[in-house]
Amino acid sequence: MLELYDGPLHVEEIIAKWYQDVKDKNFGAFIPFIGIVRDEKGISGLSFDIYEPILKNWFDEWQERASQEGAMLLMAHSKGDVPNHTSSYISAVLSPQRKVGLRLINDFVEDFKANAPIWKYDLIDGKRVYAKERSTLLNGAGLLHEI
Amino acid sequence: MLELYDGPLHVEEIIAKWYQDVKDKNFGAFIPFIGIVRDEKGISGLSFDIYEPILKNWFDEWQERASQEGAMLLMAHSKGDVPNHTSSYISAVLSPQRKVGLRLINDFVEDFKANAPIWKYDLIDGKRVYAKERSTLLNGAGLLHEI
Amino acid sequence: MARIEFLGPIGKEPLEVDIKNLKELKEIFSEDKKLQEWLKICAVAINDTMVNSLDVDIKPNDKISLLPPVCGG
Amino acid sequence: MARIEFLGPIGKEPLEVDIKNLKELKEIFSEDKKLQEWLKICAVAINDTMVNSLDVDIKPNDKISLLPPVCGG
Repeated sequence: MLELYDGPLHVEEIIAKWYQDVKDKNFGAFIPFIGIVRDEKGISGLSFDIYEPILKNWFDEWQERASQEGAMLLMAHSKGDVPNHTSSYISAVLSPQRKVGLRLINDFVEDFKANAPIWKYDLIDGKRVYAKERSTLLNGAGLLHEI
Repeated sequence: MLELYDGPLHVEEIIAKWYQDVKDKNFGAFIPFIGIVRDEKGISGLSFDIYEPILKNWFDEWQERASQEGAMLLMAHSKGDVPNHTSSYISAVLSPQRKVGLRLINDFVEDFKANAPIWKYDLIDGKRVYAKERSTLLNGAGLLHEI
Repeated sequence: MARIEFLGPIGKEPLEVDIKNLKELKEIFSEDKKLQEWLKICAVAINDTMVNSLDVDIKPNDKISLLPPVCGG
Repeated sequence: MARIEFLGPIGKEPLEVDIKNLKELKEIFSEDKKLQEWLKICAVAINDTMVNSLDVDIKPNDKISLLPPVCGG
């Protein structure tokens, strides 16, 4: 399940809802990764753009991959502005056994960072500044650039 | 912080409390591992004995290790009976960056499984049956056994 | 006409172009010096599927998306 | 007198024994055939610190704990 919200995530509510939804499904491990915006480099927060169609395709492929190991994925992400010390991102794995779950949460979060079509901006003096240096080129980048 | 509870863990409350306690401390990643009792092999639940002095020492050593990487650990565990589809165990890592956090939650949970002085029993027909086959020998096991 | 969308921070309005393949799009773009900085780092999707080659036919009504470097979470 | 605690599933009451080291404890235990099955798989802690050697002096009031295989979580 992929959930997108405007602004910061209500972490306690989302985790409580997910836990209630899944606790009777006989998974042994529930591992959420919760990203919290750090107060650093003078920013007041972060802001996000998301291209939803490709994000959904990316997520569905991961869900299929997880289901082949009997596991399930959940994800929530913010759109727009997210102040410091609030959450913009939660990914969670449910798995029968811990080892699959611990491996999947690592691989899922790392691949999210490398491939999810989301653009991050620092909020500085009320302005959005694209976080270009912290961003990752997608596969095939430069295809339309003249040599 | 190490918390022990009689019976199942109130997952939503514990996670909400931990999140409120830490969200302003400028950690970027909060990764809880939540263990849920699976309905399998005809059990109605699990039951646990804990030897608290050594568990506390073990946890304090891990906390020290985590703090050297700027991270922090939280753990909650049940004593006594825990029914199927409720939680007996939560470990969580807080870290500035995701990579340290993802590594620590894996290593912390695996070492917990190998070394935390906790004994697990299946609850079968209202009786506690020591889960010997699923248990792990501690370092130095057999020291007092006659050769 | 295919529709070109410039995603995220590029901040450019969508374009409608009459092209038969991506090579033609590259030629059209070559005249836009300002866009070259973005093209250097952008990946390309056609109808929401990422592509790695210029040898792709473009049909009328195709959607072509330009995706700059990403950083979710 | 040192105090011996049998943890978790062993289900045996604590003992008080007058010993100077772990070797003497091993000798005392060797007469308890029923306990041998547990000793085969038990680790040992003295005053809540795990030990790996029998060459350990035991002082009066020391606490010796026997720890069977564990399985938390």
